[in-house]
Amino acid sequence: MRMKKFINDPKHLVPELLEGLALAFPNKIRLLGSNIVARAVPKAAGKVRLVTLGGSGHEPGLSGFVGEGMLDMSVVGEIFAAPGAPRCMEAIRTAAKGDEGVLLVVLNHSGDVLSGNIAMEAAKREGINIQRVLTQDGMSGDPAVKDRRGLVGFLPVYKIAGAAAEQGASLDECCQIAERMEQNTRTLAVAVRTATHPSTGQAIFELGEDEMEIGMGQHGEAGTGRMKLKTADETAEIMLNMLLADLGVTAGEELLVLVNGAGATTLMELLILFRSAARILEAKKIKLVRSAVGEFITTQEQAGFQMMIARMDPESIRLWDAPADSPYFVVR
Amino acid sequence: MRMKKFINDPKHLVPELLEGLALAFPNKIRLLGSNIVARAVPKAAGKVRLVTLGGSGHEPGLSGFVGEGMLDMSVVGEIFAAPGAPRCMEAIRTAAKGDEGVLLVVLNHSGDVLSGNIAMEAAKREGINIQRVLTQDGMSGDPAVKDRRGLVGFLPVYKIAGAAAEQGASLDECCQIAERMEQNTRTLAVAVRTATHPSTGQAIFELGEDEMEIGMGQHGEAGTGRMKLKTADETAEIMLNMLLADLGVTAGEELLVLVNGAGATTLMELLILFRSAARILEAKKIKLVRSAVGEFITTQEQAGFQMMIARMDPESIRLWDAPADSPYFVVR
Amino acid sequence: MTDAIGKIELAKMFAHAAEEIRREHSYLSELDSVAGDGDHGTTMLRVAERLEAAAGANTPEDLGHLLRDAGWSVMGVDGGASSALLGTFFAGMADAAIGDASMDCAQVARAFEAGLAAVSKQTKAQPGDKTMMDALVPAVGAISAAAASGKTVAEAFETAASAARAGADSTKDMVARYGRAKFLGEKTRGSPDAGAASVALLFQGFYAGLAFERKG
Amino acid sequence: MTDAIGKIELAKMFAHAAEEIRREHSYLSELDSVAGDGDHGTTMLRVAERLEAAAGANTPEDLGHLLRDAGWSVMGVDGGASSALLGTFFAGMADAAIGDASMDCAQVARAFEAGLAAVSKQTKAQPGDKTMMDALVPAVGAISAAAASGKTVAEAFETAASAARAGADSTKDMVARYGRAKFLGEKTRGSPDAGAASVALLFQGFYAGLAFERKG
Ligand SMILES: Nc1ncnc2c1ncn2[C@@H]1O[C@H](COP(=O)(O)OP(=O)(O)O)[C@@H](O)[C@H]1O
Ligand SMILES: Nc1ncnc2c1ncn2[C@@H]1O[C@H](COP(=O)(O)OP(=O)(O)O)[C@@H](O)[C@H]1O
Ligand SMILES: [Mg+2]
Ligand SMILES: [Mg+2]
Ligand SMILES: [Mg+2]
Ligand SMILES: [Mg+2]
Repeated sequence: MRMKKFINDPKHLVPELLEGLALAFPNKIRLLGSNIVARAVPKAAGKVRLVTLGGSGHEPGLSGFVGEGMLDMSVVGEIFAAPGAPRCMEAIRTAAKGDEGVLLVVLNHSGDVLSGNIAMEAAKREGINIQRVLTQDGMSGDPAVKDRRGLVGFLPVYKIAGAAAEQGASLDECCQIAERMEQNTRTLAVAVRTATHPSTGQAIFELGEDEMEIGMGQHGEAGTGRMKLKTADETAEIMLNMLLADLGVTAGEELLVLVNGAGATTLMELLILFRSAARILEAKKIKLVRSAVGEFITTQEQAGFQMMIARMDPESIRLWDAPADSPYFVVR
Repeated sequence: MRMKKFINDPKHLVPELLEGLALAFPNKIRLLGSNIVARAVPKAAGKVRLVTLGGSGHEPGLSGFVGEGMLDMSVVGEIFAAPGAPRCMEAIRTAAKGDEGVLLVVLNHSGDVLSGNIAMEAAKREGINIQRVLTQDGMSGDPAVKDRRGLVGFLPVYKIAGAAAEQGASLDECCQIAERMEQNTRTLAVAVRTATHPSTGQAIFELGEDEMEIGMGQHGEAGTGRMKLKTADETAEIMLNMLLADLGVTAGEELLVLVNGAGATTLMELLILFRSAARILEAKKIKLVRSAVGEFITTQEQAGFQMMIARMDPESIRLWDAPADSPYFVVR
Repeated sequence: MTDAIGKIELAKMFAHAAEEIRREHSYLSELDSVAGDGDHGTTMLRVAERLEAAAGANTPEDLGHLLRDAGWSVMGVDGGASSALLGTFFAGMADAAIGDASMDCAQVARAFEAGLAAVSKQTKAQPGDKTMMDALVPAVGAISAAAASGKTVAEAFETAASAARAGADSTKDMVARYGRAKFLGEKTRGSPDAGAASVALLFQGFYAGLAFERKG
Repeated sequence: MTDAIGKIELAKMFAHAAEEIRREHSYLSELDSVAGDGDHGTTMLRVAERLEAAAGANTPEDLGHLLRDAGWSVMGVDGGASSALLGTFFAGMADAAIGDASMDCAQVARAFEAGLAAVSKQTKAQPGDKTMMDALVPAVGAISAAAASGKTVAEAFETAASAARAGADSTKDMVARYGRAKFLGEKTRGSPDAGAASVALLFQGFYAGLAFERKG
């Protein structure tokens, strides 16, 4: 499979895509030097700042969620590579200018965690009031693995902590809200076809023509559930049952369900999958209270999707419904 | 290339995806019998209704844009097939219940036009106050062809006429605003890789491994510009120059630029292409006043994109910026 | 025996027409994939099904109502151009037959002319543009001519069937100017138009339905 | 001649280490693609470049400052786990060398121990977990042992280089528990860890830089 991508010099992918983002959404975001995306109009003084960091090639994640009611800043790494600690430090310093507290949201991938921790320690040494929440919603499918990956579960954390910060919650409160959301979120990823790495032109992983794999990571890291292709209903059932069991959801509880497209899987399919999930929940008498279906974090043109569930309560529902105005997540 | 899609029985694609849409956005839309998508909460009495129609397989187009400030109803056809006139008639009758005028927005494809016209004539015989706007923004690349296809240019028409209707404009006014927008819009589509038809599992068209084709239709209908793959900058320049020439745009004029992904082309690429377009406009001293980058109408997992330009004025900018709350287009 | 068709004859005509379509549907899709989107056979299968059902049990005895229902039912197929136009054709015949339980050859001619007029209101395509009009216009013309010269209904449909076939065949060397194919220009030369081929099959079925009836 | 290293020696050590990485970068990426994401060679090329630049012209004469800048510069590579940890390693050495224009063997040992301690604060990985720690821990241990028994700096790096190499080789039969590879479990057995291989190359370069210096 030859790479058929509309790009220029692969070395300039990240600055070019960020420049495109800033030109397309001038009233929502702006670029700081060195690939940091910030809100066009900073939040009012005294409110907690949300900062995140992560590699590129997953658009609209993560920088597409910088904006009112969500993130204040996103530190952007190279394609599939964590940004280094010095730039994370720079973003934290800028975000913390007015002495507001900073909540650093880090997706659980080694590189991101290391850069985030190093930057956070340096920030603390400079007297910056900072706390961190690590999102680790991603089940690999292997119950023996305790350390989970950060998949699309960052989205409810950004949204809910972002809304709380916008409404004036303290750093401790924002951190608790984010932690609580994180602990109540589970995601499973499935892939059916690989993508090409836009820098190298190489396939990211291999998968047989009649196979799919459940439990993959955001970059095609292997899962444990390689199996023959299944229908939408069958796939949704397998995945939802694993998610519900792992989170320990019982009848009567309230859930947010999110279906995230990996890149090439169509919205038609995502909607059909979401329908399967909603019907299974109905049969189990679990309440579907909120939902989201679309592409929030992709892996180039990989085919597959992530199914995410999150246990909700009146507070998190209220924050989920609060207004937001980022490039790729708007709530009216 | 084997079909790797998460579907169930291909015969039930449309009702299942619509059920998914309705379950995912219960406070925005609801389903009427026979695959008609309507606003969850109908518009206030006395305001003009916007109705559209078209085939499926292009999600989020067209039904993803039913909602406050945009469409009132969408009549949904089979995969890539226009809905029949009787269902269009049913939607028009329902939309026109309270004697409000109906603006029918039809994309220029033979089947859609025929169903729309037949339904409109029948509606008029029943005394319904109805007008039609035909969107035909799509250049095929061949200047000899005068009859253009309806591509993503429906979006500004929905948005701007929808906002006008919401603000209480009369049917004549809505129709004029829509017509004016339509006449000032041009789109070119380019494809680099085909998709599989979800009902048949067959490739929709063929294209060489190092080729791309400019001027294609929404379903892979051939264009006239088959050429070797180019970089993002080169592709954007060729397409933008054709669009500007055809619309007769001169320095100092104000444009909306929209880049629409066909399905598998990544948002990373769309943003890089948008950047190229923005820079070319800057060099030509044409003002980029509004923009949109994302997937608005797809053709399954086809790789490629549509570039759209629209000449704007203060009135159309104001209406473009007005609030909207459809499943896949929200303006705060 | 008066030379006229009633509901029973119409049912046989529709049934035979449906049979022709079912036999040739893959070929019709193949023709459509040369320049169109390859779905014409599938659409025509649905059209055939609805046409057959429209003259079945529990449908109006009044041929005008029957044809109007048949037309709207065919229009109700989510199929694009062909089902919309063919539905319009049958619905357009209705007014000429309202109140009648049977039609003689002159009435049949009037009805088919009205159907063609309704179609012509929906499309600017003319014979020569490589569409179904290349088969439909000569077929209806043949019925009118037959009625004017006192031929029987069966004879009228015999000439109509061969006129439709000749018209469909003639599209092979034409360049498309309407429908999806219009954007392809010269590339469309060399194979007949899918919609015209369908119309030829329909008229062949109409004739077969009557011929079978007369002989049977 | 005192047995110590100054900026000139450090520059040679870094240059030779960079050379080793440049020679083996495709192999490093290959190792990373077995269980990781295949980018380790590319990341290490950038790390090498920055390491080399950190001891070049217009960099601090004070080894502490030089090492701190080197570490933060390496951390600035958008490379994920390895650049963050190796940057931490060099930055961690800094405090032990602040104010010094040269370091004797004991000081070198203290600096490398401090570097390792800084790394250990960032990762829970231990020797045996199939990570760069399998090379780094024995290498630093070898330097400490050499310093304690009064060896020269060059001798210390000679033993460190072979300890790192042995450690890296030993990862071949281990199962990964950290980094991207951790989700693969048993599948990771059979090929050495990429980060450990890099550390072995770095120490081999450090030694080569000193050996060349002494002989030259
Ligand atoms: N504007 C038109 N006027 C007359 N016939 C048309 C027109 N557009 C399409 N057709 C006919 O319809 C046929 C295609 O039918 P079909 O494939 O079922 O619909 P679609 O093109 O919408 O997929 C063409 O071969 C042509 O005969
Ligand atoms: N948590 C960790 N502790 C120690 N070493 C690690 C850890 N995570 C990864 N590594 C090392 O980093 C190497 C991979 O580096 P690299 O490919 O550059 O980064 P990434 O895995 O982020 O793509 C692994 O081979 C391993 O030696
Ligand atoms: Mg990496
Ligand atoms: Mg069609
Ligand atoms: Mg067709
Ligand atoms: Mg790696």
